[in-house]
Amino acid sequence: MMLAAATVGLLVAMLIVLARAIAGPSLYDRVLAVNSFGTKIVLLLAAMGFLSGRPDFLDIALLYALINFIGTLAVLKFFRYRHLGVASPSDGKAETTR
Amino acid sequence: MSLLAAILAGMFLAAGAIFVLIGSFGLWRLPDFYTRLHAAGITDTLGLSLMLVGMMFLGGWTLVTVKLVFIMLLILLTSPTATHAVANAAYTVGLRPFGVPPEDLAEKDR
Amino acid sequence: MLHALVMGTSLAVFWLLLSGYFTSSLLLSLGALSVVVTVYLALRADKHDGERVALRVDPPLVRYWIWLVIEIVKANIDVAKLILSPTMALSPRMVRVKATQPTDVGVVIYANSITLTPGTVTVDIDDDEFVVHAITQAMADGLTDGDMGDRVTALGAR
Amino acid sequence: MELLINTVLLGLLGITAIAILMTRHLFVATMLSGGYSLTSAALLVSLDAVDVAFTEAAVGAGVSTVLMLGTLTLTRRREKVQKEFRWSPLLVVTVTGALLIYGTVDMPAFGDPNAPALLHIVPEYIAGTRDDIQIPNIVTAILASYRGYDTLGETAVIFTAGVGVLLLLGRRREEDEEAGTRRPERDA
Repeated sequence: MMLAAATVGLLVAMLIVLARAIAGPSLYDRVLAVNSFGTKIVLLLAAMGFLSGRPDFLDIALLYALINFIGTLAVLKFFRYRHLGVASPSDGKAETTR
Repeated sequence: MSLLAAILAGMFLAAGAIFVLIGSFGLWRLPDFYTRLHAAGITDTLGLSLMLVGMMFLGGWTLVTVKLVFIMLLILLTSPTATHAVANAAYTVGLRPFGVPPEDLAEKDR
Repeated sequence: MLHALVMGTSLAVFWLLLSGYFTSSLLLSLGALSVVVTVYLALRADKHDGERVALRVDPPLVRYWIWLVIEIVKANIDVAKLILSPTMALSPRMVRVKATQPTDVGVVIYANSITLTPGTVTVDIDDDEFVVHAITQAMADGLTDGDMGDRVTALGAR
Repeated sequence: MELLINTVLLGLLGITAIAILMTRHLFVATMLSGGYSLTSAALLVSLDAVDVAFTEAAVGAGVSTVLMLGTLTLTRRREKVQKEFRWSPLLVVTVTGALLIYGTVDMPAFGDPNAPALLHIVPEYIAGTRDDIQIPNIVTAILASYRGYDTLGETAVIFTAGVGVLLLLGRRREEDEEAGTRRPERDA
């Protein structure tokens, strides 16, 4: 019962965060929102596993937690160095805030 | 599942969901990127941990609980790194924080 | 050699816990193969960069974790109150905090602890100084009095 | 409950897709499509297609975000604004869409146990997996053993595509090094 209520809460939270991801205004707000969205998806997957009575689905939640982290780091590496290869410090300031 | 475990699970889940909601609400309400970082932190630490602990009570002493512990440790270890990376990227390009007194900022950002 | 053994054992335990297959001989042998390959790759990587980060769990670290969890809960409630209050009395600050930890691991633990606590986020690191964004004046003051830093230093992280 | 989750997730997908269409900023589109992959994988889990969800999470949210970022380093950050409206692409898309929808009319209903695909060989697979292959997961057994050559071919195609992408992206980097420092773009 409480699990269902918590799931509804998660879904509402996801809507709010998605609104922030779309509204921006800066790129960093969007990265933060998508990262936070990912955390909520992990929780939602775990909750869905319990709701359907098959908690084995947690494997996917675990995979998500990993992917979400790696994805965020890749995005930020791209921000700071402008490419995904070897970092060159001179490129760090090329990005403006929007 | 004993009644006590069910009640504990319900309490933890409810508290976690409330914190997740507050964090998301803060992400929407707070005025700028740097303050929103803190709201995202609420979701990532207390909201997430409380909900996962609640699910551990649902799972009982099984491999499910072990996996939940792994998920929790993984997120608690990686989320500060991700948060720092976003904050650092924004700071490096000189995104200006809202409401910070000017003497706090480095020369170039004033 | 000991390093490889410890790593192999913990990987095997990890595999068993995640998969939950304890009986099928085919799956167990495949799991063992993957453990061996992983250890081999990790040892090769060790030779390449020579950096090993050992996992250490001892009473001082556990005590620090418990203290940190309590701090995080307190900070969470403070920030949650701030978000829900109708006026949102923010007084954001950027403060500089000295990291007194002698080792890299200590500095990382300190910086991550600051970030993990809502209300304070490590924004930049110059040598041994952190630039920290705090959401209120009180949070900034709580950080600059150096309690957390002293505790991390006292861990004596190698 | 399940209905509610599915509805909200579908709604999120719709909102994200429209937001991706509306934005002219390619980086924002990349970020949002990462979120889109995460959501659609959650939807696949709730449809019980766990293996597809696994792939969607790893490929959709992980690899393709990185690939799109890699592409963004080679191109501009903003979509070019099309000045005049052109009818021919709209016509092509509409006709193709209509044909696809027409095609689905003949398909069996969603989850129909009497669908032709489920009657012919699947019962044999389900009955045989435990003794023939001795792997607990039927999907894995079908993909890696019964249809092993199929999977090998698919993997070869994906590997080739990956190598191709790496060659394209890698060549650009060497050119950069020859050209020295790059001019910073300010169009973000």
